[in-house]
Amino acid sequence: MTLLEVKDLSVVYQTRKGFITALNNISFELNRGNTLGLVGESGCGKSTLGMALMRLLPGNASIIKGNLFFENQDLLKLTDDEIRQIRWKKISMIFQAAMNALNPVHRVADQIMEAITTHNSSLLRESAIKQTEKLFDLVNIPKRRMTEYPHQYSGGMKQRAVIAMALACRPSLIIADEPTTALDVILQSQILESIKLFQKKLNLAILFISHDIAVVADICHDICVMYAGELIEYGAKEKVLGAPVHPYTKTLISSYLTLIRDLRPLKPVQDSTTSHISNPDLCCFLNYCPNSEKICRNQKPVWVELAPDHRVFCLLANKIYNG
Amino acid sequence: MKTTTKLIVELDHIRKVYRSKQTFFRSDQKKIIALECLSMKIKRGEILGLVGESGSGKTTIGRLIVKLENPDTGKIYLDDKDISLLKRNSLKNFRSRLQMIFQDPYQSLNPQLSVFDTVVEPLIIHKIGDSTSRQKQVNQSLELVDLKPPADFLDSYPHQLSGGQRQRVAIARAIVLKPEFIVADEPTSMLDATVQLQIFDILLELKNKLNITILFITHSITAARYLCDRIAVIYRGHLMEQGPAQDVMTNPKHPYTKALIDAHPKFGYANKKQYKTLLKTQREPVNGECCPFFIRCEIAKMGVCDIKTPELKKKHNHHSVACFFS
Amino acid sequence: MELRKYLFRRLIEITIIFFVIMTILFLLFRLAPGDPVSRMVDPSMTPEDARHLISQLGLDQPLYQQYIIYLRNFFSGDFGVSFHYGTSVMGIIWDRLPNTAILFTTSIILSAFVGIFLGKIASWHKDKKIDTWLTLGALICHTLFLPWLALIMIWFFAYKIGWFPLNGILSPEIWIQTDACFFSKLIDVLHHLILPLATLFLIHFGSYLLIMRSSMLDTLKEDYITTARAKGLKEKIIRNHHAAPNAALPVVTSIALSLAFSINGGALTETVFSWPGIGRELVFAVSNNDYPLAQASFLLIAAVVLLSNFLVDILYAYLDPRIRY
Amino acid sequence: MVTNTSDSMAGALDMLPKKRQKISAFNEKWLIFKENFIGRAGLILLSLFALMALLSFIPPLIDPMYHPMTGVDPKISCSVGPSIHHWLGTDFIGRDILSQLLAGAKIAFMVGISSAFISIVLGTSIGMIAGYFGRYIDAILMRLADIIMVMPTLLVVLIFSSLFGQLNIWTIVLVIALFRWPGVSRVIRAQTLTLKQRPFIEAAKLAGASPIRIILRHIMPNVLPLSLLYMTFRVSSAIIIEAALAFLGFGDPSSVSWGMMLQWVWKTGHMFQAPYWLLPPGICISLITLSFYMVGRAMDEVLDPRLRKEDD
Repeated sequence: MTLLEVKDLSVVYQTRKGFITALNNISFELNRGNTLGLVGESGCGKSTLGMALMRLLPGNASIIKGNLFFENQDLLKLTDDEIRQIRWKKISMIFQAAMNALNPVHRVADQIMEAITTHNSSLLRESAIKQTEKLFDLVNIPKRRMTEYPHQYSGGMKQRAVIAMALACRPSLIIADEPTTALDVILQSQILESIKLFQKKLNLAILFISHDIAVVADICHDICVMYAGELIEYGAKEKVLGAPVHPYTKTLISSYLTLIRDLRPLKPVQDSTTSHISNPDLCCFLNYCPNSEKICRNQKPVWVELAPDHRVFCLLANKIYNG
Repeated sequence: MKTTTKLIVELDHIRKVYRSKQTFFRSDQKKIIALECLSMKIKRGEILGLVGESGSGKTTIGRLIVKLENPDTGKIYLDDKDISLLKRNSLKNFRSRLQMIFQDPYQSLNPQLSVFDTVVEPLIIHKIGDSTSRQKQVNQSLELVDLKPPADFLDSYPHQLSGGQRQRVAIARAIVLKPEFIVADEPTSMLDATVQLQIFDILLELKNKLNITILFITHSITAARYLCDRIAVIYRGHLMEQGPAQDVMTNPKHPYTKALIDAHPKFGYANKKQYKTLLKTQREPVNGECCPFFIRCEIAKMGVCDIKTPELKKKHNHHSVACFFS
Repeated sequence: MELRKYLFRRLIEITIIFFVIMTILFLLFRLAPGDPVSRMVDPSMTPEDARHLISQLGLDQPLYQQYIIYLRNFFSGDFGVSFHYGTSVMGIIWDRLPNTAILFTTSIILSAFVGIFLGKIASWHKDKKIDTWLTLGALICHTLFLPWLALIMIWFFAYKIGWFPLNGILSPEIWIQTDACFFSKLIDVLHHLILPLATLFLIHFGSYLLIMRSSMLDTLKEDYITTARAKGLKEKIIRNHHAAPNAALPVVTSIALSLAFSINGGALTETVFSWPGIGRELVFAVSNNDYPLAQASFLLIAAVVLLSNFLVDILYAYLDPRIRY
Repeated sequence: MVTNTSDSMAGALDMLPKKRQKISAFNEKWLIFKENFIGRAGLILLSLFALMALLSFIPPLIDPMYHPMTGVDPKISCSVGPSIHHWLGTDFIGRDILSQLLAGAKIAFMVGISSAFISIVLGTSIGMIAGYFGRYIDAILMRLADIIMVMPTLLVVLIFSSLFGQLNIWTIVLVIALFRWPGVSRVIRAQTLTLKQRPFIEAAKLAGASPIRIILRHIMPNVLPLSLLYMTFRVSSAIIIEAALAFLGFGDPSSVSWGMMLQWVWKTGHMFQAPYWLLPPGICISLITLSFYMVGRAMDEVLDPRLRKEDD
């Protein structure tokens, strides 16, 4: 059952130097209880997408096109009051920098309770406290630390508190924006384990945003690969990671170092952050693509469906797929 | 490249304690032990990977070696010479032999200086060559780090460059004096995965072409595996395991190393936990001497691990471990 | 416990600073060119009295002994006798202190509250009309030349419209009446208070507004504000409950740091409005070469600044849990 | 030390061909500044005041009776309102108010800029030294700053003038400067401390650079914009303090300043009768502080993203 459907979403930022396209025609779906991984390098627009879903884009960004269907209503058509009802109650977020996501002058438990009481104003204070206690139990933080302030928590504990807060209203969708990036490997694997656990227990849908393809591979069912504001490959994890087609996806996977595979991976392509956009109509990866052919320079790329659960945004997709 | 066995740097029972700064608001001092009686040897011409979590003291080792900080006790030798005795001229000479590459390329370049000014500065300070030969040396080092053609980059300012390019400029600055030893402190942790490999390749090239010894500090065990000849695993200021890279990766002895390897996401290979280490979190901390990993270790035994700190013992083939049960 | 330790340390620091200032002042008065005796001894005294005072202050003895006498006098609350009034300096100061305290503290507290409140509003409506007007108004108020503003206030509200008395702290005709009740006296003082208070208020609130506005704008960029938004909180709660408490912290600090500068304004206001406070007394003493009075008022003002800094430290600790725990 | 400075000179020479890029970076900043309404208004006001200061040399040339200090209109010996001969009227002994006003602009600029400059140079270097060297040097310098900071500058100058007699204008400038640096040095010190932790300073250290070189070549260029910003605020406060001092009757009697004009209005009891005399000096003082302040605020907005978030 489709919980979230993003259709042709485009977002631009207005800057001093003119308009910058942050997201270009993004479309994907997310089913209830599923995890969708959104992977891409820094600056590819993946965080913008997360904020756009919450309608929390900064003032200089605007959604110029597209629809966001959540539980069959278009989020973009809701009034500010209506979207406020949906935030956190239906869609909540785990932020990248947990240390900054908590307000330093309020107690941690109060901040979690605030989320509960805001969306359930009839709730008594005692039962809100009870619920908060349960959340602390769930994420394994001792109850005696409920009255403490964020600065008294360690990094991993803050991250767990943020997760507890995200679960506070039993949302159906959680957007996790690089939730483990700042953490050490061992801590990261613990947090990922617990996210997986909650997801099964609560039947959550998660949109997992990360730059680390291995983390995404670990936790997600489906994967979106983004590059320079565009979606370039989308499909089930086994397909996208097992048989990547888009040259960029291939590069991304090959540049990932594993513990088991050969020591020498493919020679990676050029430094990609210099300038992406030569011609907005052409393929965004054109300048760095090792496979590019003449057709790529003359024609817009198209979506090629290789399988029901595997789509690639590349003119040469079939050719590459068939060897 | 394990042809020479000559040592270049040796750390001898280094201890370093940080005192929390007496900030404006807090008067009590907290002691944070960064390194505890740590000894280590680095051989000429190798890349030694120092793997550890944040706060393990791995960066401190790098900073001590290049003399950005001084140890509380213990000695550091460069070619058998105690570096704590260096003063003025000999210190300046020392500076030209050891260099460092920092973690964050967005912070390690002066935003007010162009690429040329950044890279040429060490030459000016050490009064090497005249302006034409300096120009040439700068070009050479830029080419070495794959910023080609150098002329395109000389006049740029850091904010005009991408993260990967900045890190290359930082490497160019480090090698312009032709040092023998470079400390690379997590040089790629702020960079994208695709760029990361290019930086690694440059480091490998430095080792192979210029015969530079590199201490590669990282939190990523896979990066260490990719790049290093030897790996040393550090935990809370103690060396836990040390040995040839291949050995340590395929046949880890210490439970902590096993945990690190297990925690690493197994890309596309299901969720196999090779060593099935379940870290304990609820063990009571012990006052006084004990194994530093005692609180989190699954296989620790009361009466052994909580009364003594294990020594780093050689097992076989240059592979040594600090654990009673390995 | 942390907090108590910290405040104790601050107290010690403040005491040391005060001693240094005392010493500097002592040296200035004894070592400045000219005869130190003439600065300490009232020229209108009889020679015997003068000789007595000289030996009492130790002016005929070496410097360090003078310093010891100076310190001893200070701790016994003896600042000598004012040349102009001919009475004990201590008495004069005790008499003036409440007046200054009323004027200065009310103006600072009032302008801090209004400034912080309006700064919050302005930042919330950034780049809208209300923000532009508030910012512009604050800028102008902040840069108005205080004595001039005071003169204009007197000229307009006291002279042209006649709503308020020209200057002073009380109207003699009320105080002469023996049967005047306390309430009417109070009203009279308040009536006199309004103009100087308004002057100081206008000058201070502008700067507090500007600081609060920019601090608030910084705070609104923080991640926890985004979290609050994502939590679906009402905008008003985000502003008042999440942003403002954090944004007010730097404002508190900067109020403390600018306190000494604010004292300048206080002295000017007192002088123009003939408000019998310490600041006016200091200006008056300096014009009349009344050295004992000048010295004592300056010391007192320094002490007041230091003490209020200490109070602000306590307030800050109360507002910021990162210091409390 | 000497060799080091000559080295940085050589560095500066090496830099010459690249000047253009720096200038274009400056141009960019200038464009942002120009877009800022407050900054533009401030600059326009400032140039008007500068024009006033320049024009102040003219009135005495026309007729000695227009000399701001000594000139007295022989036909008038009391304060009268604006007329053809005296566009803004005269003061209580028949001196021309307009020429006094023009002369006041000159004094305001002189006092403001020179005292702000001295206190900025002091504050920046003390801040950098305290921040870079830390330890006891830092402790001593910052305690010194604390002590100076709790002394109200105006009252300090008052005490000085009571002890040393009438102060001349340059002494006033100097005393104001000496008592207004701690605020600057606190800011610069904080900035230096954050810079010091940045790896590019450590990289320079590893390259063998001496502390002097690090301060001059790596720290100073990065804190200079901030000092410049604080200079505009210090100009404002110096002008205000000098005016207040003159208003209380402790100004330099050999020159006319706006504060002194206000004092004359006030002390001679003309404030209720002669608004033409009361208004202009007050407006001028307020406006000139306002315009410096506006320029400062606009600069703040231009510089801020760089100072806080670095380059991007």
